[in-house]
Amino acid sequence: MSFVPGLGIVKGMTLTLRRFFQPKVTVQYPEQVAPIPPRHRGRLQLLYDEWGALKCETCFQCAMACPIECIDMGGTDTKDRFHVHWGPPEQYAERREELALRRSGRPVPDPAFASFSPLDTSDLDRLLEAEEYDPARMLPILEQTQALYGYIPVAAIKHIANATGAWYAEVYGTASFYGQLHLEPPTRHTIGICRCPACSLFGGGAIRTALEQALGVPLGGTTLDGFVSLEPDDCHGENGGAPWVTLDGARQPGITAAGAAQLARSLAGPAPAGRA
Amino acid sequence: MRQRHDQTEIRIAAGSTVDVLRTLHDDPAFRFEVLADVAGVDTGDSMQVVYHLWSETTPDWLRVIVVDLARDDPRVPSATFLWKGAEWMEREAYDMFGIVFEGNRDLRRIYMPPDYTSFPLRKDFFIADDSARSPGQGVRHMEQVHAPAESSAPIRRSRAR
Amino acid sequence: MSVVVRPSGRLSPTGRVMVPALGVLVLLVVVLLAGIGTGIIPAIVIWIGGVLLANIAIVRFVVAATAVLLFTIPTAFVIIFMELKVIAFMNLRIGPNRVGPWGTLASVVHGLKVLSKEDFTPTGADVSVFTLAPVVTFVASVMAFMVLPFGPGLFGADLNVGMLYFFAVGGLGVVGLLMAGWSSFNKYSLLGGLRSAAQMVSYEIPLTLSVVGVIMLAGTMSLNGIVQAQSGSFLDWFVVRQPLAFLVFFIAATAEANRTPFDLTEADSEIVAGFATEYSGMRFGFFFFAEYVNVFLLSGLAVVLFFGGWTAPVPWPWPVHILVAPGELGLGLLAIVILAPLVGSTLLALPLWMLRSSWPFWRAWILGLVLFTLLAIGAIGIYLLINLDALLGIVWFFAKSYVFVFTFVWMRATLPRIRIDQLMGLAWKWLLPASLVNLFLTALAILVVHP
Amino acid sequence: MTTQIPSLDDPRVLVQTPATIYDAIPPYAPRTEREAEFYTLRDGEMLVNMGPQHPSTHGVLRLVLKIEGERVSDLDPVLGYLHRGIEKLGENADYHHAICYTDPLEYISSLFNELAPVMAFEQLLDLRVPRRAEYIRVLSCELLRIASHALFMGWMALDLGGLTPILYGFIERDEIVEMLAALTGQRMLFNYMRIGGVNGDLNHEFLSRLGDWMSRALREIEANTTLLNENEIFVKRTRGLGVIDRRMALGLGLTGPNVRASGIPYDVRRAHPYGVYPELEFDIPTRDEGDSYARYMLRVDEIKQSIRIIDQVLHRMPDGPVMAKVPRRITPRPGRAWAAIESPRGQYGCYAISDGTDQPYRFRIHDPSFVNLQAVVPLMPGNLLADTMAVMASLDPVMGGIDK
Repeated sequence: MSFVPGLGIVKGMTLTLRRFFQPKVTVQYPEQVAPIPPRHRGRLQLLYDEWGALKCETCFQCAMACPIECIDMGGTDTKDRFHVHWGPPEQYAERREELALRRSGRPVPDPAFASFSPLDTSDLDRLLEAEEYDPARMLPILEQTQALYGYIPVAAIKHIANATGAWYAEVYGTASFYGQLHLEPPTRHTIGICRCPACSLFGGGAIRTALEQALGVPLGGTTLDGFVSLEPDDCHGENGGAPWVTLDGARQPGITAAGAAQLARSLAGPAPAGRA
Repeated sequence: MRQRHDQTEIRIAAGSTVDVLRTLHDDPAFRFEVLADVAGVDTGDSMQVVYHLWSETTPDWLRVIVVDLARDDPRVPSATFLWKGAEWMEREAYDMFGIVFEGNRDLRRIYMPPDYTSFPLRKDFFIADDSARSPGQGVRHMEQVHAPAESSAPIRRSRAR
Repeated sequence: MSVVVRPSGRLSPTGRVMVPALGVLVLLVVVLLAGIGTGIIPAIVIWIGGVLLANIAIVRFVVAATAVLLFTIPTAFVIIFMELKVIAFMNLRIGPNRVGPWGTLASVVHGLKVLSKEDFTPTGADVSVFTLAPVVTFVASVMAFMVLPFGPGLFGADLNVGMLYFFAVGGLGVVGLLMAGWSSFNKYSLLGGLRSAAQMVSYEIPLTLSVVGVIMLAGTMSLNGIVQAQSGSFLDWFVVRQPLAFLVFFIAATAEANRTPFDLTEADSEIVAGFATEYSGMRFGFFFFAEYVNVFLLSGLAVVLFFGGWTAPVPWPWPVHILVAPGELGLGLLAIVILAPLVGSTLLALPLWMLRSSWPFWRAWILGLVLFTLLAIGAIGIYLLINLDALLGIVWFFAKSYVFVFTFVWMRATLPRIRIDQLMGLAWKWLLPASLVNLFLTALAILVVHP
Repeated sequence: MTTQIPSLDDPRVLVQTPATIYDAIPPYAPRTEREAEFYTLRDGEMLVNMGPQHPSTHGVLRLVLKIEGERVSDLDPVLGYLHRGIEKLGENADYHHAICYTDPLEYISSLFNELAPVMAFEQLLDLRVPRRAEYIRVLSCELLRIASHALFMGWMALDLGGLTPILYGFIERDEIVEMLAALTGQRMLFNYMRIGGVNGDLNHEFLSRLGDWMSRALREIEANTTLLNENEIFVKRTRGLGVIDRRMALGLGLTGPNVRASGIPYDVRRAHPYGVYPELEFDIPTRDEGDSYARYMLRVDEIKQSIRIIDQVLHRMPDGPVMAKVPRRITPRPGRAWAAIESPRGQYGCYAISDGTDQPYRFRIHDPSFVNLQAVVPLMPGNLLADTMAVMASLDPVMGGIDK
């Protein structure tokens, strides 16, 4: 407080009077839109391509990256078979319930497992240990899991996710990306064919056409009776100068287009009426 | 007493709390005059009360843990005789864990409404959400399409819908 | 297929209004002509005129009261707008700028909003008192307006106890606030009402005492008389002779008008809105009208008492009087009115037409007419200002008053609020002694100078 | 706890017992000694509910004031209107996610809310943070401290009835917030601190805005303070009001500017240095009066010190990465960690216990406002109703932090 009474008030009044004539700082919102900083993490929105189709492929990458897990998404997988879902209730609420129960010393019910027949995971554990629980080796793990059970059960995916620390959706994404991995019990016979350029060069294309004609289904499909499915396979670059064709996982070396068609017809069940 | 990181930790029983805190506060060798925090902890089978203290004599934090309080009836002497400011923190611990601080004049709920009956930060208190209320149903997984569950509980839809 | 013809259906929307209106007009003209022809209407007019002339004092009072009552509304709107805009500018904001040019209609829209709101009475309130309170407050401030001289000869009533009347009626406002505080059934309202009672009753005393010096100097209590006593240059204003009284008066007036830093009765950060907490709709509007009218009232009073009212600060240094009296010209005036625009416009248009050869003459002439009109309005305005003292007086009075209103708003933008005990301490420990000292000094000076 | 007592929020209670309308006395038996004492009214006393909806309670604080005319004879703060259970949420989220929840705690200075848990988790992980990240943390936090104090000065004036300083405070805050938005992407809930560093490196826009602002910051803020610092009304209203002496400050556990205004130089940046504060030169301003005016002026002094720190940080900013290598899923070894920082309101602490899983076992937030607000209870009795606001404002509580 100054010695002159009232001087402080006068100083303040002078300041406000000076401000009265200064330029104003208000941003007139609807006319003047404040710039959005480039690092802004704002509203989420789905993108559409130029034909109006949704560009989202339900890859869950965004949901996995979201730190507060506010992204909740669902959809069908790429083969239009499974309803998949990712969001707080699935990957996070169930885990926190589990942990809370474990801490309070109660048995842990897992509602997600309840609708499944229990899976004997001892072999799977051994397998995972051999792979050192390394999420980077997900593909070998999954291929071996499929070899173990014939397909990749959901319970196994969950188990792998828990053991390796990978997100459930990551494991699921890997499993659903590769054509040779199955999420449902296998059909009776599977003919696999590799589509890589090397195999195609060695005559894979002709074999594929012959197989498709013989079975009447495109690649990736199953015949109507469900006996044979034609699946893409992966030769891992080991085709050794010949097209890579497998029957139920066993390689068929030296097969030709005609031989493949013959094989397919022999595997197929009795032909329905009206189909040659 | 054991050292981890840069914090010294003392574990004491509830009975010796008053003596220990008074010595730490008054003894000229210690002079822990700043009470940084009072926290309750539920370890699952017992309760703990954790004090963090600071003194001019040492740059370290001192952590005093009152251990092994019965989960059914946790009781600790209040620290308000030394630090009046501990009152609300103790009220908070009482509100959240049900730890009774004997000697606190005003030990009532601080955050929750007066008619609230449980203690939210205990480990047997679950956050109510979809999957907790209807096991197997709130979780809309791929397996539901694949193998529908038998339970007849009504499906609670996720809050996001 | 038969078509139903509806005559009005073929008319344009304007036509639908105009056709009946024309009918009514024709009827009116017929009635008027008949009335004038038979001598009935002139008789009525003469009779009414006679009655009015016979009671000229009453007529003058009614007209003045109506004018004052109507005058409060735009005053309040202007001050509300000033408050919004000035405080915004001092806060480095823009303030209202959406309704009307530069947001000038914002306060009007505020008024409409207040009108359209629900009129709410809380449960447990004393309904009759609750309803009357805003009316009492409003009426008190409007009544005080009656004695305020706006210009030479322009006032509601020139009471010889004008000053006493002003303070007596102005003090009634506190009754309304107290009523509001008591009847609202709300603790904040009660606190606000009690604060306002304490504050206003305390500040009435220094306010009145500070003015006594002025009354002694002027020798009259009539506000008109006080203004006339100050005529001359600004050196004759009482603020020069009574600076201490002015300071006391200004502080007390701020408190009396419930303005920051003395707005304890509606201190929003302490007691929500004080006496007005439970009020909504037009009742709230009345309170706020009253507040802003009070602001103008006290500014006007300050101007009247200390700043020479409607007198100019510097007298016109040389006596310019336009000696042309329009009334003496007779028919010549008519000729001038008809011919001047034609001649003037043409004269103004000629240089334009010459400069802009591409223009047709009529365009230049229309521009000339516009210019002439502007010039004529300016000339008539200057003529009126010089010849009619009342107009000049009004301009000066409002200019000075609004400087004070601005100061009130400026203080509101700057100062924090004072506390209730400091408020009372200021009134009783400082302002009251100061006004007494001023009174003593004035009396002494008068004794010494004019024994 | 077994008997059901009617809730205060139950509308039936309010309708059925008019006594609650008149007296604001709770409809249940007093639970503690203190409550019984508080709700026993002597002659001439009445209870006034100030809040939770009141123009100047800094959020949704409810103060039950026992007044005798204008004089406050006792008061009882009622909290919990903004309680969100952040601690419980944090205990059910993994380490990265728990940090996000702390952001809206004390929404005026969000970066500090993030920093304390991040530091506690880093202790649990024994993680080393790159030096550049440490410097950026100090830089952004000190900026936000200035913003918070600038806003405090406005709030203090607003609670005392001054309209303008709050807007000047907001202008300064807006400059800083825009700057931080350029740095972090958001204006209010920055979510910038990460376990092992910060979310992004300094960018050009931030630095140019910062330089622009630094060149006139001190001048602007000092100009704005002339509005209040010497204002007779302001000084009269705050000087000698709510005096906290040394002993009382320590007993109440006050921290931050409130304790420093009582003459105790307790500042976590010096008392238990964290980050790169040991390398920086700055003073801990203290005042001896301990009244509201001292608390106000102390914050003005702190702004100057913060500007000094920012200046040094900008000159010493090292090169290097801004994030340590941290796995996406963190599972620290079981252990306990306590980290405290100096937030604008005092010592902001986080106590985290890990049980080896990817979620903190205990996630305790110690908020300075929570402790500081307690001081109103002993300070207020005997003062006037209007002083409640002055004292409250000078303690600078933020309800978001108090109610967690």
